[in-house]
Amino acid sequence: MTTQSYRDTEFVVHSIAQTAVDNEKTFGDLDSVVGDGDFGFSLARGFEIVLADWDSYDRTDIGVFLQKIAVVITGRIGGTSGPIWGTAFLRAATGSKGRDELTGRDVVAMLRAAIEGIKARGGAELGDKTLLDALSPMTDVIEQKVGEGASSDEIVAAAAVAARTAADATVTMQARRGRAAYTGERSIGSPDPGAVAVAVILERLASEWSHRPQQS
Amino acid sequence: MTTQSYRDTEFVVHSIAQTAVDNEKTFGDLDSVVGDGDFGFSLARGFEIVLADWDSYDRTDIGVFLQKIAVVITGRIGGTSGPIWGTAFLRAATGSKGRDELTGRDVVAMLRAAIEGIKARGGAELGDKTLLDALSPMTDVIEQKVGEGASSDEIVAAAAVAARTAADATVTMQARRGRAAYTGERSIGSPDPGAVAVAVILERLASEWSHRPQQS
Amino acid sequence: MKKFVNDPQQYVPEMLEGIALANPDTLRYVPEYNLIMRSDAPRQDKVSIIQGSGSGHEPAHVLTVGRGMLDGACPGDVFAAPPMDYVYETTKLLASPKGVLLLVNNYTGDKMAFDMAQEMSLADGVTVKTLFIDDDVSVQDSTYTVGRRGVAGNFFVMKAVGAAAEAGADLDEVIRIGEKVNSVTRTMGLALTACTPPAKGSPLFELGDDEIEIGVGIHGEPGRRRAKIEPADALVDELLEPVLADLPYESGDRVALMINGLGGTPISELYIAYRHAHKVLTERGITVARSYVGEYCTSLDMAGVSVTLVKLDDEIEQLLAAPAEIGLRIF
Amino acid sequence: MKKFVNDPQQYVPEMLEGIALANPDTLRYVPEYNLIMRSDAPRQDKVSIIQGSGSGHEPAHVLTVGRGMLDGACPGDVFAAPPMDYVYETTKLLASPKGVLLLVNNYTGDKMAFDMAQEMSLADGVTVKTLFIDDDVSVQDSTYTVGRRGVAGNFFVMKAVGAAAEAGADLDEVIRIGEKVNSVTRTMGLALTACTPPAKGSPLFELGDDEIEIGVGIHGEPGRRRAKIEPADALVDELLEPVLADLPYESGDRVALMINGLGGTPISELYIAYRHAHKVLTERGITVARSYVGEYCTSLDMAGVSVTLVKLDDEIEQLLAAPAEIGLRIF
Ligand SMILES: Nc1ncnc2c1ncn2[C@@H]1O[C@H](COP(=O)(O)OP(=O)(O)O)[C@@H](O)[C@H]1O
Ligand SMILES: Nc1ncnc2c1ncn2[C@@H]1O[C@H](COP(=O)(O)OP(=O)(O)O)[C@@H](O)[C@H]1O
Ligand SMILES: [Mg+2]
Ligand SMILES: [Mg+2]
Ligand SMILES: [Mg+2]
Ligand SMILES: [Mg+2]
Repeated sequence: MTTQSYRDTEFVVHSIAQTAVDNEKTFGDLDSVVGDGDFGFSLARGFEIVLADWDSYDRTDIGVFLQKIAVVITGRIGGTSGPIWGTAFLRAATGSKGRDELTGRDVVAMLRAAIEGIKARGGAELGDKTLLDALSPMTDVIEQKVGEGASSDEIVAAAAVAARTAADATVTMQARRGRAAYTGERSIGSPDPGAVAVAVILERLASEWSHRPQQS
Repeated sequence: MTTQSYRDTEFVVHSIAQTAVDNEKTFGDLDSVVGDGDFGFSLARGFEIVLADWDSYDRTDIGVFLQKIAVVITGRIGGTSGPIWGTAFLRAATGSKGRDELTGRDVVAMLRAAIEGIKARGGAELGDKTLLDALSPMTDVIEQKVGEGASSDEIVAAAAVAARTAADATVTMQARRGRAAYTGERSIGSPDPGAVAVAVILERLASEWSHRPQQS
Repeated sequence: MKKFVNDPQQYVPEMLEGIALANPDTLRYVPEYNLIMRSDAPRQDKVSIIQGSGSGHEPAHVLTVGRGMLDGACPGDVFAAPPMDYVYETTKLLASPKGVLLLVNNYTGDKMAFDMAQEMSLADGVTVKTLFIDDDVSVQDSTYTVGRRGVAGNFFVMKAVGAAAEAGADLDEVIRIGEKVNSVTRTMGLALTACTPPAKGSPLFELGDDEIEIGVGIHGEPGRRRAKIEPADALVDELLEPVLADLPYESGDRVALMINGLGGTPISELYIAYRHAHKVLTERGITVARSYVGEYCTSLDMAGVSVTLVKLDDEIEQLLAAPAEIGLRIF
Repeated sequence: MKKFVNDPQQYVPEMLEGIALANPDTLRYVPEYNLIMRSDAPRQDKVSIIQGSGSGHEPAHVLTVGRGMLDGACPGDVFAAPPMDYVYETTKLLASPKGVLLLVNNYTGDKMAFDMAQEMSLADGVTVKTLFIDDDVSVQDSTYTVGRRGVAGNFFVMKAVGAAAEAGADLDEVIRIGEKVNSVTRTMGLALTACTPPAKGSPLFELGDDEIEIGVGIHGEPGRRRAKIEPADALVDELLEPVLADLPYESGDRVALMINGLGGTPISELYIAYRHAHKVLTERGITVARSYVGEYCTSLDMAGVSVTLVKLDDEIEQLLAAPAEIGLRIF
């Protein structure tokens, strides 16, 4: 499997994992404002395993690869994040089963599937101050850019801006899911760690996208 | 019993008790430098009882009065201070048994008896950094002044200076008794709380001596 | 951070290894799944009882594994629900013909991990059911959000279902008992200081020199409100009143009273708090039939306490009084 | 100061009242002498065992009163030896025809109060003897000064003499056992933070953010030296080495190992410390036959631990294993 789509998938997953590992402390500190401070630790411990076993995952097709990643995340990340992120990867995997190539539309569909998976798993809606509040506006922008026929560089850059804007917008929201929800109105005033993580990941992708491994 | 000696004895005991109660925090803080911080609390709780029951003590003679005080102190003050101060009062009581009048020499003898009692009870010698290192030099000065035929005002004033000087001198000593002894060389550099208490009591006596109740 | 810690990432595994070393005859340790289990589990003749939850709440739950209580505990990292795999593998390891009961404190992460593990175990043919514990009255508007949290009251559920299972009750009966105990158990806690998770290395939140957090969660989640420190009796009232009003507990009731230390509070203070709680209950005509004073469900080194009441009937009282032998040993 | 405290002067009485309220069937409280005693004491057929010492070390000693351990404990105020009257009156109240044993941790104040009380009780015709406990190896040059302190190792002496007395041993036999256990018991502790006595209202000493006090006393007395914080394993080594070297404990020995929390250290950290201590002993060919991990002799809210070793023989091992029922209850 050596298509560009496959390379890009690998690049995205690897970037997510590396971002989680690199930002352990930042993400943990965000989670200690109105949460319990373990978000960074949980993500890092799980994605560490993803990186450590990187070469071992079955790469029959994109779907199989993503499913292997999903199994590691679901099974090895603790806290809320394991099931949430694992479900997201699993749904994206299902949407790319048997595929070697992905179009922009496919990517949008995979993101939508991931979002629905997260909603089903955790019962959260948009506006509940979770990572959904970054993922969903970001997907809207990607969909729009894909429709406009934008290049992948343009799409990733726009997605990063959208994710950051959306993550910032969680500051004024009151948490209704997750541990922050217990604090009621006191959850207002700080961003949701999960949403910020999405923004940080996208910003990294945007800054490295042009240097990613390309088919020669 | 209405002699001036008796009045003076009452005045001294009452001043000691009041000083202990008033300086609870100061004495406690001194004891927390290399001790365990309870010296002020222990003295205050015991001498509080002395003050509360002040009118109830048998005043048949000076010795009986001091013995009643000794029983309260020994029985009701905890830590090292109960046995030490109680023994001191008990020995002073024995030295004034059946007496209504006390000469300067009697007072010196009572102080020497108290000092010997403390040594016997706690096994400390001069130089071990305990209240003995204030009591003993102070008694030397009192004995000298008595020998010179000084007035009681002069004697008390000189005793206060001697006690303070001696208490200050404990700073450079290394504790070999009491809880401070466990710290070895680290006990050097701060004064002994017991010795400071003796100085504070004497300074109060000196400042109030001329206002004490006198036979009209 | 000043702690007895080597590598913060090894905090939980090293603790578990210590627990296993200290209890060689009664406990078995399976490092792959953070699992502490009774060395004689699974037993064919009894329901297996498993508790998960995050670490940092010791003695809950790894030190309540033993005869008459849990068969196994597979905690996650500090304050993090266990990864789903841990629960799934633990369930398979402890599967008994009489079934498996998963005890879950009601938190999003725990709920999801245990739900997924239950689903997968069922698919494997294991009989497994789940029971949620949610005794924390400090969470208001709980229907609107994620429901109440499970806190120190989980001790009583563990104890009761453990005793019932030990006596041979079947899975449905064990669940009936667990739900019943949970339904009459209420808790509320407060923090005098924040806790310091080893991976974070600094306090989880900031409290002023005279500030306390009323209704704090056992993961250091903020509570109902901040307040000024008050005398012990007033602090106990702040906790006892919402607890009493919630069920409510009323004159004529017999109760178990627990004063739970959150980790950094000395035993002496726990008894000062107990004294007042006992007096208030007695004045209200409520009989304290069983007393629990100590650390049951902590939040690392947090200074603070929680107050738990359990309304007793003969059945619950007997189950609480049944013998148990757990890793937390005093003599 | 943030504590569960009403009036600091009532700290100890209120704690004792709480303990009595929590143990209505087994303990009796005599407020005049800070006395917590077994409700069935004195028993005519057994030696009565009394421990005093200051408060702030709970569960020592008020919570180790019960069948198989102490008959009574009459603590002083926080960190202060009890006034002589308390000991004297307690001795009279608990006088048994088989005699009374006074257990005294070796501190000047305690020694004097117990000596005087013993003298007075003897004059009253009570058969009473005294046994000193001095297990703290952190005190060097101990012959030059006041001797070693009694610290967490006192638990083992209490347990052994309690078991012997319960089994009907006479006073001399009980003392023989107590002296023997004391002679093979060694302890050393360290503090990560200072404790805050309620009457003082602020920490007893100052430790920097990365400083620890090695050899600290259970009353917060400074120890051998200050050092920088190190990983848990290194900290345990700092304590274990002097303990091991002192008796010494050698390859082939069977020991009891206690990791005692000083009050503010979470249970998780105690097991991390235990793990390493157990490993070091095993590597040296020393068998850990009995394990004790938890709070046995605290220093209010101090964060820190002490390590205690007891060299076992069959007699000691049996006495430590004998049943006991004390106020400190876990389930
Ligand atoms: N029910 C939910 N659905 C979707 N996302 C959630 C939900 N609850 C929490 N989250 C996300 O998870 C993040 C916290 O993750 P983590 O710290 O692992 O969880 P916890 O400590 O609560 O178990 C939050 O910032 C939020 O974005
Ligand atoms: N063996 C002793 N003999 C005489 N005085 C002593 C002795 N030990 C201690 N002291 C005095 O007692 C003071 C401390 O008293 P206190 O705090 O009540 O004792 P502790 O806390 O050690 O029981 C010391 O400052 C010292 O002056
Ligand atoms: Mg979290
Ligand atoms: Mg002192
Ligand atoms: Mg968490
Ligand atoms: Mg003292």
